[in-house]
Amino acid sequence: MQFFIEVLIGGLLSGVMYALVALGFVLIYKASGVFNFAQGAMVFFAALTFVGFQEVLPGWLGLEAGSNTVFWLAFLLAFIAMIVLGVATERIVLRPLVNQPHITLFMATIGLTYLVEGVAQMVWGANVRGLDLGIVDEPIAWLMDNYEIGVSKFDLFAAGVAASLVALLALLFQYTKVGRALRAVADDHQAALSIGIPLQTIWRVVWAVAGFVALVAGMIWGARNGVQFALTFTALKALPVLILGGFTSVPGAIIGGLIIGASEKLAEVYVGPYVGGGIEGWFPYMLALAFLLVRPEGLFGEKHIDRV
Amino acid sequence: MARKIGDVIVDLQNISLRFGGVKALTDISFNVREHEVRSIIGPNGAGKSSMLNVINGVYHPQEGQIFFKGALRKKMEPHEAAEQGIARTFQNIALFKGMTVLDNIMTGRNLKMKCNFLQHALYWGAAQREEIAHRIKVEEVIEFLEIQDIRKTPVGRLPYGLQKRVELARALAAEPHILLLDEPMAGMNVEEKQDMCRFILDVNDHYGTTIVLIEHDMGVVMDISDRVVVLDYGKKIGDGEPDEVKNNPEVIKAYLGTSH
Amino acid sequence: MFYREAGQFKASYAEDARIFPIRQDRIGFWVLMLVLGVAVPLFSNEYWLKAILIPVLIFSLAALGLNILTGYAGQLSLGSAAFMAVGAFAAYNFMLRIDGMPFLLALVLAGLTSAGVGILFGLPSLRIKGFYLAVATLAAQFFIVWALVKFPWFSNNSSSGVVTAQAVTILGYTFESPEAKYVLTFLIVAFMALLAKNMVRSSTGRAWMAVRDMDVAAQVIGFRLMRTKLLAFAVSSFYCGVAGALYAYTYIGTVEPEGFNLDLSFKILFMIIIGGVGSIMGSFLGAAFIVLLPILLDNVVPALFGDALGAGFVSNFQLIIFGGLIIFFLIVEPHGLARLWQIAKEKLRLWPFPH
Amino acid sequence: MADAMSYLSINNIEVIYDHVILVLKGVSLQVPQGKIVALLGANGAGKSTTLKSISNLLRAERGDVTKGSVEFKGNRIDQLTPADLVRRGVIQVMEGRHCFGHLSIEENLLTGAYTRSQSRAELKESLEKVYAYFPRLKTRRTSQAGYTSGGEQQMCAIGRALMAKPEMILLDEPSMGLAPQIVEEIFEIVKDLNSKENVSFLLAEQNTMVALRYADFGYILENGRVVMEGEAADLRTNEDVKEFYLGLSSEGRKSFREVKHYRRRKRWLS
Amino acid sequence: DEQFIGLPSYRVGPYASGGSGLFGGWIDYMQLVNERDGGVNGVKLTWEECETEYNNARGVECYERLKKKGSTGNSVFQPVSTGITYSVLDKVAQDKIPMVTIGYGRTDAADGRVFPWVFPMITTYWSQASAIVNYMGQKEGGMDKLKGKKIGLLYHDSAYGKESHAIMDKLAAKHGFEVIKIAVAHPGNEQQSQWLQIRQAKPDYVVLWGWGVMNPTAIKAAAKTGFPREKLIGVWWSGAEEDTIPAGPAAKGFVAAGFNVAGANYPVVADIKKHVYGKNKGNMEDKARVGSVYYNRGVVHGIITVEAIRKAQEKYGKGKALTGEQMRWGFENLNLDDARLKALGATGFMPPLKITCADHEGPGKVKFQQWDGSQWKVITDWVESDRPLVRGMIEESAAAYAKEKGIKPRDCSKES
Ligand SMILES: Nc1ncnc2c1ncn2[C@@H]1O[C@H](COP(=O)(O)OP(=O)(O)OP(=O)(O)O)[C@@H](O)[C@H]1O
Ligand SMILES: Nc1ncnc2c1ncn2[C@@H]1O[C@H](COP(=O)(O)OP(=O)(O)OP(=O)(O)O)[C@@H](O)[C@H]1O
Ligand SMILES: [Mg+2]
Ligand SMILES: [Mg+2]
Repeated sequence: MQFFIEVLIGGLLSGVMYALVALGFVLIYKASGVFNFAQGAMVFFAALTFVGFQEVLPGWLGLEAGSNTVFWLAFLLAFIAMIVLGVATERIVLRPLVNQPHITLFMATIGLTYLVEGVAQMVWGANVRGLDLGIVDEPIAWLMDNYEIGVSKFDLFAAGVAASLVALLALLFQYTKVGRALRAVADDHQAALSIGIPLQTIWRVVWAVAGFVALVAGMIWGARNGVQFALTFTALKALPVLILGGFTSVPGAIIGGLIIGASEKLAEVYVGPYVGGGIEGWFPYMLALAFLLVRPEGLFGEKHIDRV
Repeated sequence: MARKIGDVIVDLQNISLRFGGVKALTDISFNVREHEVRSIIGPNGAGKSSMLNVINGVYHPQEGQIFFKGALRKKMEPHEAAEQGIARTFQNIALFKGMTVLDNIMTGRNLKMKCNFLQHALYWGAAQREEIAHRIKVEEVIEFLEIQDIRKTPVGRLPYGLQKRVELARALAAEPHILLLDEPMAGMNVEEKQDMCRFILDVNDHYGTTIVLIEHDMGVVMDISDRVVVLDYGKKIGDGEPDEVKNNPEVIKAYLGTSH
Repeated sequence: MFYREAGQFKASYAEDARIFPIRQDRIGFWVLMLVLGVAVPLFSNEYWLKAILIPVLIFSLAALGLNILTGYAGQLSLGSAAFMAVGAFAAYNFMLRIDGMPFLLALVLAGLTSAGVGILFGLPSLRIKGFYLAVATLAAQFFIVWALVKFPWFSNNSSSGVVTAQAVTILGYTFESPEAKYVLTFLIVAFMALLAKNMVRSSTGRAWMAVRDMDVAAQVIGFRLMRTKLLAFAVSSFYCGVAGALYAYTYIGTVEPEGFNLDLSFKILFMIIIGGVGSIMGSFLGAAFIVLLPILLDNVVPALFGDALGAGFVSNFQLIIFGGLIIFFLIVEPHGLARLWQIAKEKLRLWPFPH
Repeated sequence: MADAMSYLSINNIEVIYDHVILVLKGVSLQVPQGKIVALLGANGAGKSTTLKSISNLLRAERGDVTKGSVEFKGNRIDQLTPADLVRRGVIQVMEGRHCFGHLSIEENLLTGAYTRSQSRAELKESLEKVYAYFPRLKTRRTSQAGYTSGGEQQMCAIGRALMAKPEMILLDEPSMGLAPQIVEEIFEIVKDLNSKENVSFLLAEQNTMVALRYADFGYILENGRVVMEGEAADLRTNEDVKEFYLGLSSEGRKSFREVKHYRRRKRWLS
Repeated sequence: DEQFIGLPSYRVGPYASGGSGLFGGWIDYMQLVNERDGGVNGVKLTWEECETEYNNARGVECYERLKKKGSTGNSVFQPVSTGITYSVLDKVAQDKIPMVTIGYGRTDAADGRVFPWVFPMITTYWSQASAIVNYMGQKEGGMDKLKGKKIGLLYHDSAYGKESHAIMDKLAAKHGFEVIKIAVAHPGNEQQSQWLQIRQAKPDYVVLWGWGVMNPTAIKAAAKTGFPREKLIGVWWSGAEEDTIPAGPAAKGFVAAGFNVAGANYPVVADIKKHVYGKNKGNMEDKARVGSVYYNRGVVHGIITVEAIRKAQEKYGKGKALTGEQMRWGFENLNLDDARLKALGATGFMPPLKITCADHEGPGKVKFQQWDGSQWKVITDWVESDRPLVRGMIEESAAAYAKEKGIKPRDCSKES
């Protein structure tokens, strides 16, 4: 039982990590109807830029490596880089593709993926780097001692960050004028244009926010597994979360994450051994698929409107 | 030109249809006789389109019964309705945007085509003969509706009015028994409406096709319908011959405004 | 000036329904076929045959398969590589386990196996739409590759999971030289492309497109959603399966499940997008583009920069250009190269008048 | 007309879709301040295209204005974004409704006010005003627009544009799919806005009868060219217009049942 | 004359970091030979890179493209990817180009009688597994002490990872320990459940048979579940700086096998710094990585390539460019004994190596290194593998292949 609980908690916490990445997808999808495949690459780009600045700043400015100043300055610069990326994406990719079918935009973001990956590695090199956020990834001693349940401090921290981001973004979408405009844009680009919603500004803002989310996700995942190309794969973990929760729902991302995380771990531990293990690659997708059969728009997604 | 109006072919009894809290149709009874032109009018949101959707199985009403050719019809799917000879056009044009006019109209004949995909793949013998036989039928429809010159145009590029006409062509290509038309003349000018009326009446005359028509142009409705039913907020407030309806005070109040 | 259809009258609907209604196109097409089928194997060198032409043909076939599903039937799929894997491994096992199995029959059986699996994974499409379906097809991608790795039976217990394709023998002739393999691939691909073209220009194709463009209306007209969608999945997977088998037998020679990864699925998707969604010719143009572009960049970029910049820089620069060009093409013509070709022809027809 | 103070003027524009399809072949027209101008013409004449080239929504459909210019209050506006135009007071109500399906009716209306920075109270007031024009919308305010009837969507689209408090509205087929009563109401609203708030209108309309009744001035477009223009009153009495656009022949209105099997209409041009 | 060497490389994609180190070291060594010695007996080395992105199809294209380059064609093909190895396995024999796969590739190709053109040199995966078990035996104070022990095998769930199964099962049977196989799905950036399973099973050692991001993730997760890093033994694709640095402090104590060691203070590396980087001709963008595990592995690739050229020139004429066929002879008669290694400045850097007609593998030895928090420290001498057992498996597998393909194995007593 205690082992079961441990697996469950571990799963829920990894689910939150997935949600963090899924959030970036949701943001952009909700605001423009674009399924942004480049989100994974953006996570990589953001994290790499952050550690890259962390490395070079001390040399440039004569600051002490690893100091708080360097940390925050690097964070700020990485955020600015993400804003630049967002603005450039809007200008170069999205603006000329207004009102195109969703699949075209989707493909464009795959092109963007290559571009971003290339730029990131061209600027910062292909080296694998560590990233230390100063929070140790080890079990909380008290829980371990008394109940023999390992819950990592780091995971709790990540969960806290994800939860606050989700809360913030959910509020933004539901209750502000900009949030409403974003949803309008997702429904119909041309109509949104016609009533004067400045698509371009909106997209820039959204991509910048998604860039910020990517930065946070990148730092947390990077602190966990190192900052390296494989960060782009986090996207693959986020996709089932996304469809299970619903493409358009911010809370859906986190709930989907929890469900996927927990069931994936339970399945790997309790079912995996019977089929030779390694089922985490496809299990979340199958689970999400089974789920969709019951609710084709995901848990909280918007229903597809089909009227004649 | 003696059209013989026949027996009741579609009979809706006490139909109610709800969407969540919205009552689209409340306890409506209504019938259509063979070979007649039956119109449905009413203010926006009255439930006219919903009514058509009930007839051809897109919506399934919560209450009430539907008799088709005298037999009680259980829950029927749209494609089954099509197999029974019900064709329709849509209020918000539902053409297949990626296809040419010709292909769109050809889809109307799909139920009459018998070859399977393997024969199609080889496109030899039967498949080719079938394709050409149906093409001839489709060309008749094209000629009838006078859209020869846009045959090969992708429908997405056509102006609204022509799209409506192509949609009618697609429905006609199925050689339907009953034709449901949802605002076929919206967005047309008088001359085009006249053309459209001519097509509808011709179909009705020559092929005896039963027509159920939703239209907001009272001139058209009153001129070409045999019987008119009036809906308001999902309820039936009038039913009868055009003149009768036109002078029904409740109808005037709810819909017509002034008597025309 | 010479590209005019003036003076060509179509006397029957059969003529009008031809694949190339304009005579110049027809002539051009047959010339192209002759060049590709005869001149190329005669005059091309080994590198071109083995490293470029054969893969272009095979990927064209896979792209064709995906195009049927996505371009014509409107069901976005990210799992085409997995269906190629099914085809490759099915062909291998049919050849291995049934004595005297003729190659062409194995190819068909491989396609059918793949079609069966395709139908299975196509079932959810009856309820799930758009990107939801796209992501769900990833389940097929990951599951199939996992299963092929996990159960050693598929790879005949090879410790490395890699299987080596058996020799290709048809009627006693063994296809060994690159020229022979190329011709075989070419004939199969050309034949299947013809079949595909026939399907999409007849009622089957119209059913797919109708479902793609507006499924409610398609139903109202009398199409059965389930049958139409599943047929699209089956035919599409059949094509991908055959492409996978050819990949193993006439191209790489040895295959492992992991070779059919998500990247490959994306690559195939690229091909149809760049080439033209819903276009048979687009599948070919797209495949050629995607196969040739990196090779071209490989040759051009270092030549531009020499050794001045690090090798890592060059590789990354190629990646950037690749991504950039994809975006560029989408912007210039969202309907792909096939459309660009069409516009060029339309202009040519009007030339020298602008409109 | 040409010498009237040009408020909105379109000078000899040519529009090409998809690089090859030439649709407008040199269209010029003027809308004087505070007037209602009707743009009439058969299907495919290019009315919608004209409106879209003013509001710059054309580019989103891969169309391009290749010649000519569009001026508003003396400034060229062909290079502005649609959002800029809305801020300057020019808004288009697109043909075919285009409501935001997943937003509720009320949210749809609120997005219309995006370009205006208004206080909550002002916003509420504008909203109420729209509801006053279209009571039907009020009863459906919480439904998702995608699930409302065609007419309701049309009202929603017009109401949404009103929320932007424009000074010039490009209305594309406002009457399409509306019940006759509502059509009259909408034109009354147009008249109202025009006279009370001095909003100018350029409206593309098929319902010639009503349009000419309310408009000050009219243009008739055919095959991408203006073939006739004049005071609305004059057009109403023009014999050709009467016959082809109003369905009135010398003997008065003909029943739709009777007009059959004869007569192809003569074209002014082409 | 010039000797052409085609280099299929990967500098983009998920494995780019390892790739840039490996190809950097390799190219630097060849540059060293050109700069310091003026080539091999006056024959300058030339090379061309071809980006494979670690993708089979692109690898095949590279193979075909490089094959005819240079005056004598490509003289050796080293794909640095097992997938590409398999894809060109048949082609190299037809084209008469030797294929060298150092520490990857097709294991049973070590039987040179069946695979004359393929050289899986220094050590194969099977030798490595056996050496790792021997290392554990050493640690425990004798192989007999392994009896009743539990060894976890955390493997990348792919053909590569599963290559460990057969040999581990055999060794387990032989020494009486239990193997607990735990799969990690690609890419392996999440291992919560695996490590919970490990914690529950409480193995004495865990072998990390990983690749890419799976490695740091495993090390981190080990720390998180409190598994001692000293008992976590990585294979040589899990034991580079790229695997430990991202794991941060958690990696301290982690042990990994390697057929080459890390470190910049070997004469050969010092020479590179002097002659290549001194003249600003180095390939590495980040010079700090000179001497890292992957870099040094590249140097080993370079040494083996160059020494084979040297050997072949002895037979076919000094100062002449060699064909692939001649190179094959060079590889097959390669003998890097202690003296030669010393002359090369690579004593202890790689194991002494002798290739024969029948044995295309060579020593099958590895050293173990431990991460001290900032760098790798060698903690053992060359650890032997269980040669008879491994060789037996190789011959069995190769024979089966020969039978399937109808190959008649060479008779090595007749080769010279
Ligand atoms: N996106 C497009 N691509 C290509 N051609 C187009 C496009 N949009 C419109 N057209 C063409 O431009 C011409 C004019 O169309 P437009 O929509 O402006 O006509 P309209 O006068 O508004 O007609 P309606 O009364 O039917 O709305 C038509 O012939 C149409 O085929
Ligand atoms: N699928 C649906 N889901 C929710 N509500 C619906 C649905 N279909 C119709 N309604 C509602 O039912 C009512 C009737 O709609 P319907 O489309 O039948 O009206 P209509 O009479 O055709 O109006 P119009 O003339 O404006 O087209 C409307 O209020 C509409 O919002
Ligand atoms: Mg309706
Ligand atoms: Mg229009």
